[in-house]
Amino acid sequence: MMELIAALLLLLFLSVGFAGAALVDGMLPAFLAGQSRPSWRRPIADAARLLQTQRIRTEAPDALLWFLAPVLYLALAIIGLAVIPFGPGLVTIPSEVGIVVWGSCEALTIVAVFMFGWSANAPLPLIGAYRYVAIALPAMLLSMFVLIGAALPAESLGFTEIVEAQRRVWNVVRQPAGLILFLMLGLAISLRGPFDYADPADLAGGTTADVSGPMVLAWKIARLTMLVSVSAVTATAFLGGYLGPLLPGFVWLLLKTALILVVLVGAGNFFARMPPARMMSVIWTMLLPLSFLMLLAVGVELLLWG
Amino acid sequence: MEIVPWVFLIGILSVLCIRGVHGVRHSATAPQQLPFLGGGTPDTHAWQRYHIRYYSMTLLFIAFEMEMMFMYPWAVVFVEEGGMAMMEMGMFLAILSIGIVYAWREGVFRWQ
Amino acid sequence: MGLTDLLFLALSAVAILSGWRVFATDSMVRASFLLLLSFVAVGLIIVMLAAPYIGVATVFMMAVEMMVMALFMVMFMMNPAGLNPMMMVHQHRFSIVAGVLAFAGLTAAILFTSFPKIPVDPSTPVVHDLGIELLGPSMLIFETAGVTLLATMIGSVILSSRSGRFGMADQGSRPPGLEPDGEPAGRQPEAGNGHHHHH
Amino acid sequence: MAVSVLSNWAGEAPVAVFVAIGEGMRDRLERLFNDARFVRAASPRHAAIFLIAGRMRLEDREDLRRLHDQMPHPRVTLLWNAEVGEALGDAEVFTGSTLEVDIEASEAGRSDDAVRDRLEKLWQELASGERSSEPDLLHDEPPNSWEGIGPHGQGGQGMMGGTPYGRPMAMTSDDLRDGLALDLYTARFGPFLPMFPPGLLLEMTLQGDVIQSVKVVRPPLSQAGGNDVPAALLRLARLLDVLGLPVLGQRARLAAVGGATSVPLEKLSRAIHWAGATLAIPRGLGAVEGYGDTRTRFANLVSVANGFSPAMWPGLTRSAHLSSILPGLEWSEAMLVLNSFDDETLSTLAAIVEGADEDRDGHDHDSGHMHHDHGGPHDHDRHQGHGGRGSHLGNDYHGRHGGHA
Repeated sequence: MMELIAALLLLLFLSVGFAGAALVDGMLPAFLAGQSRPSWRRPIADAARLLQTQRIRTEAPDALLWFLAPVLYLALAIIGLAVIPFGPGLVTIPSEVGIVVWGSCEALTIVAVFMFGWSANAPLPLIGAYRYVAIALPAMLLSMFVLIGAALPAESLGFTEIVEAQRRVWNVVRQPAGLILFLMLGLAISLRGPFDYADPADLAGGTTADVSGPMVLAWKIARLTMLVSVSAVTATAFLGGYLGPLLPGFVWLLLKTALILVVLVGAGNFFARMPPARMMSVIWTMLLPLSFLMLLAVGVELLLWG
Repeated sequence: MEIVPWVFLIGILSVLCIRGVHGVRHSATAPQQLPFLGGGTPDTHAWQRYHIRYYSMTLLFIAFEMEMMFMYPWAVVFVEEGGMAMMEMGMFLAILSIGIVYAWREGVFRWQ
Repeated sequence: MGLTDLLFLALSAVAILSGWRVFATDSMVRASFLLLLSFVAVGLIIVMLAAPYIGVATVFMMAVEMMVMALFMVMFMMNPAGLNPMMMVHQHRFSIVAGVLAFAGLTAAILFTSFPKIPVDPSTPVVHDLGIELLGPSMLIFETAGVTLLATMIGSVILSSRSGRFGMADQGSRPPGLEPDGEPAGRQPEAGNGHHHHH
Repeated sequence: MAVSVLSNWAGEAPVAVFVAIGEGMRDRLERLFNDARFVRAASPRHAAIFLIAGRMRLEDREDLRRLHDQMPHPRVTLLWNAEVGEALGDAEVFTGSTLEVDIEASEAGRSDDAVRDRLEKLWQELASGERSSEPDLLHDEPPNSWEGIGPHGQGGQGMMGGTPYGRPMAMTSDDLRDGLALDLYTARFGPFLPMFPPGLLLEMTLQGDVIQSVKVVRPPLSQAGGNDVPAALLRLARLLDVLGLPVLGQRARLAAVGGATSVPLEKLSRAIHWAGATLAIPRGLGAVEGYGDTRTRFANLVSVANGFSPAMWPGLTRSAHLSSILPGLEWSEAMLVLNSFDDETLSTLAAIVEGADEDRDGHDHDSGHMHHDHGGPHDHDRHQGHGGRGSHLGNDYHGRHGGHA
């Protein structure tokens, strides 16, 4: 019964979150750029335009994988969200290994993005796909360390226990740098800003350069849904998830997710993208050791005062 | 479980709707299928023995990842085991750090 | 037949069918991802066997490993996308014999192993027990695995990267011939590497 | 019913325009897109309107036709002061003032507004179905016929031979950096790639994303951009776009116009500093003697945008050329380098080199491409690689060679 309620809440969370993400993504960058304020109808109108546009194929593409890539991406975003609790015991897929499930979603996201770029049989998407893998693989290691750091005080890999362990103090206090590292991962798997190595401007849209119409729309929807998912996971692992006074847990989670989402969309616009080789080197030699230190710090803190 | 046929029905209907909207569209012609190069043309198919410049990084990554899989169960019993687990973690992170330092010295994190 | 049985059968079918398609497709990328699909199905079966950590970890590991495998397959195989159809299977007679033997061996292993008859209590803290095991009785194995993986890292770096601290790995080397003491085959590393780009 | 509701909504969508920029029109076009009603599409696949602005060379016409056909339906073309003859069929034409310098600024503004109105009207008509989508300009034929050819009917032979699905497969050569013998990808990039200077057509050979060789086929079209603050801001904006900072790029564009909404320049350069833009440009990248590297050129651009007088560069050395600067760079680095030069310098760097054109005669781009002699410094390497190969790879290679002769 609880699972059924949770499934309904998941649908609600997805629709509210997605609508919010579409609005924020459509309006915040334009606002930051100082353009005249666009209307809220724009994303819908754009979707209607894309739906009515012809779907183009390239010479000898891998049509099956091309079609499956956005579907897989979207499915992973939803599965990732389904292991998040909306309240005590309110979780669609109760899993005692929630952070490992989320980790698999991250790993399969890399596969989905690669599939999307590969299938076009065109140079710009291909380059985008390959360089994305180079960055997303080590970025995923960061998130594994950070989430393990969040699992230490909870003595469990499940998200519900991780939230409950934050009743005394939120994980963002325990590992502030961990939150920043996880936000970087969030940018990487929702293909944004400084970590958008798949669809960047220097490749004329990268993996999307040779897709049109409904395929572009599907890819945008999947990206935005993943943005919602990764924001919700961040809010759960670092900001105490559904915990909060007065309001119901679901609303608290939604509010915290919205906060993270705005931070992610904003941050995606204010940091320059390094060449992939340099970014790969930075992740391995600077950010990964930082995540080691973070984990050690959490461990020491738990041993001394835990 | 009666939900399943309904889900199928809705799925088929929505697919038909989308197809209906696109019924008027023609499939891509040969000039439409040319990959986008800004107007230019390619000599060959883009699918090729693609030179990934980070291939040695991926090998390091696989070993790294396997090592990390031990850390999940370890995280669960960390508080319970205390100092013992701490030493364990120290050894683990030391091994991983040696791996990173070595690979960095050998230039694995550059584009080959 | 309950839902669990149906799910098990469906997942097994996916695992076997996609495993077979790996050898019947022309594209290296498709082959890798079909193998991934097969592993995902196996991982989910393991989850159904009340080993959630091992099952999900299988999916996790295989996702990145098959991704890397796809990269290498495309990098080193001729005709990686299968634009021209090809036979993915070689040495037919040998493979058939090997396949039959492996099947017989594994079937025998299944039939002659005594599996536990009591179903695992769903509330057993399996991940916790696994952690205790790793820090207790299996400590030595665990530590050895750690060092072995370090050796793997170093070995893979040595074998794969050409440029290192001490210059080119193949500097002054001579490729082997096709027959003993024959002419060197393949690419000749030229002396000096005139215009190598350092980056 | 559902379709008409969709059409109504689609009419409200921002107008997605793919532009081909001709002579002297670049800065003006970039200003056109300051308006939020328009989106400059990165690829024709995302656009509904093809805007061809300014004079084009005779040779560019074929590329324009190809770009036109790459757009999905529904699509429409607008020629703005473009002279392309009958190349684009009976496309819509808009004639306004040709060069901004000729006329008063206010008049240019009015003309821009007229273009915007025209674009919007075209999109309304297209979305509502009043205007029918333009048909293809090129023949519906694959580059090589393939259907029913070969043992599998896909046009290919053996492992690598033939033209499967109309195009040959890439062939092997040694890599510039680590010498691995993997496949080469040769294509003509440009002349209207959004991150390239307009008109620049490069024949590049890639291995992975590293450029192996570059030949300038057509130089960039000359632009009116001077060395004043607005021009520097627009150049800065293009570089910021490539760096993944479109928001800051947009701010720079607004500042170039100097409207009421533009931010103070100090604020902009502070944002650029905090974005780590300098860190994202590797030191020594694209260094040209006397012109510094990309990072110093970027820093100089930021200071010019702030009102400092531009640094005086000494004349270019004769040897400096894109065909020697770009090889060995990764794609993203090469894009930074290309966008870091001012128009005058770039056209010198991208001059057509005499004598490099020999091999173009009799070279059929649509059939097999194998030994493409680029006259670059790396040919020696490559041929040695071929000569030494005696394995099955080599056999296959020759087999395919034969199939084409």
